[in-house]
Amino acid sequence: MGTLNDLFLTLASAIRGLLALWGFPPLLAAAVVDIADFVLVAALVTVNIIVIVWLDRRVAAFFQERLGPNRVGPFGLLQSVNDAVKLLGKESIIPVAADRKLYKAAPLMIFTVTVLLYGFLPYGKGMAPVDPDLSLLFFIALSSMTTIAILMAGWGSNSKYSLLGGMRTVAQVISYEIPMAFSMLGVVMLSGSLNLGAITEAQRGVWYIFLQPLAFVIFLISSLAELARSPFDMTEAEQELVAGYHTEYTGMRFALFFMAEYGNLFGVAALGATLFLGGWQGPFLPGYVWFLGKSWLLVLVILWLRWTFPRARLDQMMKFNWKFLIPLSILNILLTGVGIKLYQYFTAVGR
Amino acid sequence: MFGIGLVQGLYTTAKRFFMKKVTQRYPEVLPDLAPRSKGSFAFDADACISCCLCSDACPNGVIKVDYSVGEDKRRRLELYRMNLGYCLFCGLCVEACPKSAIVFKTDFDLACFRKDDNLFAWKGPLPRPAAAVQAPAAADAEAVPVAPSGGSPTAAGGGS
Amino acid sequence: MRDAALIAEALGPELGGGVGLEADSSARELSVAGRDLATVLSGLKSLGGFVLLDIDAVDRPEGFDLSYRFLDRGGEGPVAVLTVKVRADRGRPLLPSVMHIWKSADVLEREVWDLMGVVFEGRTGLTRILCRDDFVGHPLRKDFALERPDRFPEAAESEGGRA
Amino acid sequence: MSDSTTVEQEDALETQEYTLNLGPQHPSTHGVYRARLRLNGETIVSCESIIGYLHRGMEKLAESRTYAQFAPYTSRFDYLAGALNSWGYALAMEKLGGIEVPERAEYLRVIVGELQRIASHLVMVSSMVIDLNAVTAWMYAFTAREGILDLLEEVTGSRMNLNYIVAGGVTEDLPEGFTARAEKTLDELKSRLDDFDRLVSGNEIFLGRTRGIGVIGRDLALEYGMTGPNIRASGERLDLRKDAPYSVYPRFDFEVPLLSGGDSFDRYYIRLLEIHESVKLVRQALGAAPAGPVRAKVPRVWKPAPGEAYAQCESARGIQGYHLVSDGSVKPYRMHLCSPSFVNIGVLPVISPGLTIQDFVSTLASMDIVLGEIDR
Repeated sequence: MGTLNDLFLTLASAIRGLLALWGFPPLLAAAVVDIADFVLVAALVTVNIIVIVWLDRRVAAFFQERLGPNRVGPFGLLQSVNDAVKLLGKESIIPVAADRKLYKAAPLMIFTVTVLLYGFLPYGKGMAPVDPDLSLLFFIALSSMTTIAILMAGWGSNSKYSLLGGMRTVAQVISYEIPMAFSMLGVVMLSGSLNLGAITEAQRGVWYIFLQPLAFVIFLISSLAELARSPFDMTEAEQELVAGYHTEYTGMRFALFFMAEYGNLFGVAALGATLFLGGWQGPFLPGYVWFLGKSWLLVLVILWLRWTFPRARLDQMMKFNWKFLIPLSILNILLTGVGIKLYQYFTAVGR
Repeated sequence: MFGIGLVQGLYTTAKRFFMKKVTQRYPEVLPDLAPRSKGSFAFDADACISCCLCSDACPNGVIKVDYSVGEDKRRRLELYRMNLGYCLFCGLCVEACPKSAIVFKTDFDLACFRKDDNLFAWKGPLPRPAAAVQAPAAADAEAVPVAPSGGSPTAAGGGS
Repeated sequence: MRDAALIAEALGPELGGGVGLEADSSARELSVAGRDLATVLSGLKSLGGFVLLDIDAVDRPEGFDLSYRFLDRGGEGPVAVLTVKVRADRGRPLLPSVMHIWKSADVLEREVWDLMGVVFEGRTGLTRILCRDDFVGHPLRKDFALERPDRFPEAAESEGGRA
Repeated sequence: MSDSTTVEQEDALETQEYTLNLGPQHPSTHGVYRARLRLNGETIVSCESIIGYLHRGMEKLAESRTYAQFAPYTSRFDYLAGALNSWGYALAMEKLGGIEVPERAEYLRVIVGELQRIASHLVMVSSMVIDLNAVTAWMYAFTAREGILDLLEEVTGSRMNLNYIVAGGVTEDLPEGFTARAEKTLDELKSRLDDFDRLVSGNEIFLGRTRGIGVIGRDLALEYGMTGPNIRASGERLDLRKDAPYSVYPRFDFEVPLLSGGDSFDRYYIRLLEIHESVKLVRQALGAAPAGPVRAKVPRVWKPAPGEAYAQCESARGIQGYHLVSDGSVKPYRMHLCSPSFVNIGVLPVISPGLTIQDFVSTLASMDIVLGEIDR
């Protein structure tokens, strides 16, 4: 098990050793390993999106007493590949009145952000491709970049529906970032670190979902809003805004938005698994398997919520955020602080 | 209130998740249609007396009946054509037919690639042989889809 | 359901003299002259218990027969329709609008104007409602030419494919 | 900073109204309805409803068809409740020609008509929830409707445009063993509807989207001539099946549900209640239908005496009236349909100012319009 667990780390060090043997300078060797990391991450992103899109459709179908895609490939697994190829072949239309630069840049930007997010995740012990001390902060900062991309798309399309979708996104995502960050603060206070790997390490004994159930619920709700997933998918609200910010997009540009949406879904689920479900910690199986499994479990929960609830109303959702969720998340921080102090006091007394 | 409805909803969807699915795997499993289903038409050329009641009854002018009158003053069917693209499947022609020469059948796969393929036609023996010689085609009671010039052989008339 | 004759009687004093109002109890119809239409309909409104459901027009050689269909919910017994009939002149079909009395008359009058060409006076927004804005003519009139090649040139072309 | 300055600043915030064309191609306008909205942000300032995109000239078409030939077209008016439309037309024809309908046919009409009403209401509730993006609930209702359509197909051969109820009765008798299958389907319908109800009706998000939204008061509804479930949700008990009984409805024991909120939720919920009443009606009619012929003899070339007839019936969307004018020939001189959706939609521009786009969508969905019937 040990070898399997450290498979990727062993590989990386093997590459480094091999390059050193061939006389590469260490900096260059590190660059080669980084590139290999990037390729792996990009592959993971793509595969993941394909799997999650399939999972979404399949799970949705099962909730709705249907079978879902089951024709292309085993269990319909290749359906998403099929769709991606189809979208590649579609005509790419740019509206005449669109702001061409913004219009073209937006899908690239949103997808880049998604790929970057994956770079900070700790897939196993010491397996975060990019591992700054403040990786959690980086993650949050990056994920809010999607707002800008969506606003770019909404504005650049020069369509009223797109613009409304973009504006809704800004209002929604910026508001919900606050409870999301606050809910993470509880975890950070417990673990004493902003590094995702260290936070996972700190959950060796007990997962934070048991210490921070309130924070987990807040995190789940606000991450739905952050991802613009139902019941908070006002940004693309098909029944109101046709397709929201990507109304005017076709072909591969649309596919990039679509893939970014599902990529972010996994990204946030993986963050949740890291923060609350102990990340790669788990017996018997290699760490990355645990990590992926827990993330997909959270993805499933998000899908379950999505396929059960209707869409909320924008103002009610804002009200819910500002008047309920944010106070609750602050309360959670307070409780966590008090809890930590009490714990410290009692352990001190016990000693 | 207070999220009870939300939890109930989650319970409901979770319950249905594990229940039997209603999807029919169509091409492998054909639907079990009621015998009365108005899928398409079956035409019995032998029974047809070319009375044109069906084409008169049709609200949309779908049916075209061509006949010739023989020496014995009897009508002989030459061509029976339905343009199913305009058909309402209302059943007025079936109702009007005194000989039950045109009836519904449950074959429903009428989809076709070209508008012209939407014809359902029976053509009499052409060119007309001598009265003594009965052309074998006339014995073919089941209406065969006759593709117009260059039409695909899988035209939509029957369940071919 | 109230008797049509009784309704006409009840309307009488409110309307004052000079109103041409005939009642047919068996058909539950009131016939009025065009100039008195608004008076009668506002009388019905003040009687209460009526709902204006429909206005339909029939193009007859002697003029356009308009029927205002009211649901009569007053009185004893089942709900029934009360029809107020009025005739508009064939050459110059002009009737007073009742939109200010019965709100539902808005769309109904527009429909009658659009399809039958009866003009309702004293209201705004009498525009086409079912036909497109640049449509010429009033299709439900009997003299409306169905076969006009210039109306749907594209349809005439594809006619060849039709059986 | 005092309060007054804040207010002044808000006033100074310059916003620009803009026009948004919601439709005719839009996911939630239920066909080709178009609303031209003047918006301030997401709030509607004024609304103009534009219809006619599905105008097929049916009333003109009727003048070039015989009476019987036009019957199949009637189910294309309100294509979700085709049988009920044909029923109204058949009533008008029977009134015009004085045709007696056999008793069994009346029962069969009630069975098929109420099944059709169930199917139509199921479409309404499901399209309402899918406009609010509750996709799974939509599927449950549509799956339930599938069973009803199968029953209809078994009786009539068609699923939507039935042409079953014709002047003088119905086209065919019930098939063998229909009662048992219908009971089974109705049981399944109940289990699905219960799940649907549990999934949607108590959902806080759904309630937030529909409660108190698009309120149509009783007086407003009457003034605009609204009928059907829409007005019954506004607190006015108006149902021709009770108030002006036709066919054999007086013989059955059923309620007319009544809600008084007049908001989107009540307009949605009353349909669910009515489905249960219709199920009761179908069960009773199945049990009580006497034996006998199902169709009176109507001559093939039917020439009614000159005159006119106006017949009304309670469709799934309200009171619909057919006006038939005969000049003694085989073709109607004039055919007019008073369609409930056409009248109901008239109130929408009045209630929409002040709603947001999201509210507008849920309100429009709760009005349950069918464009085939509005545009004719």
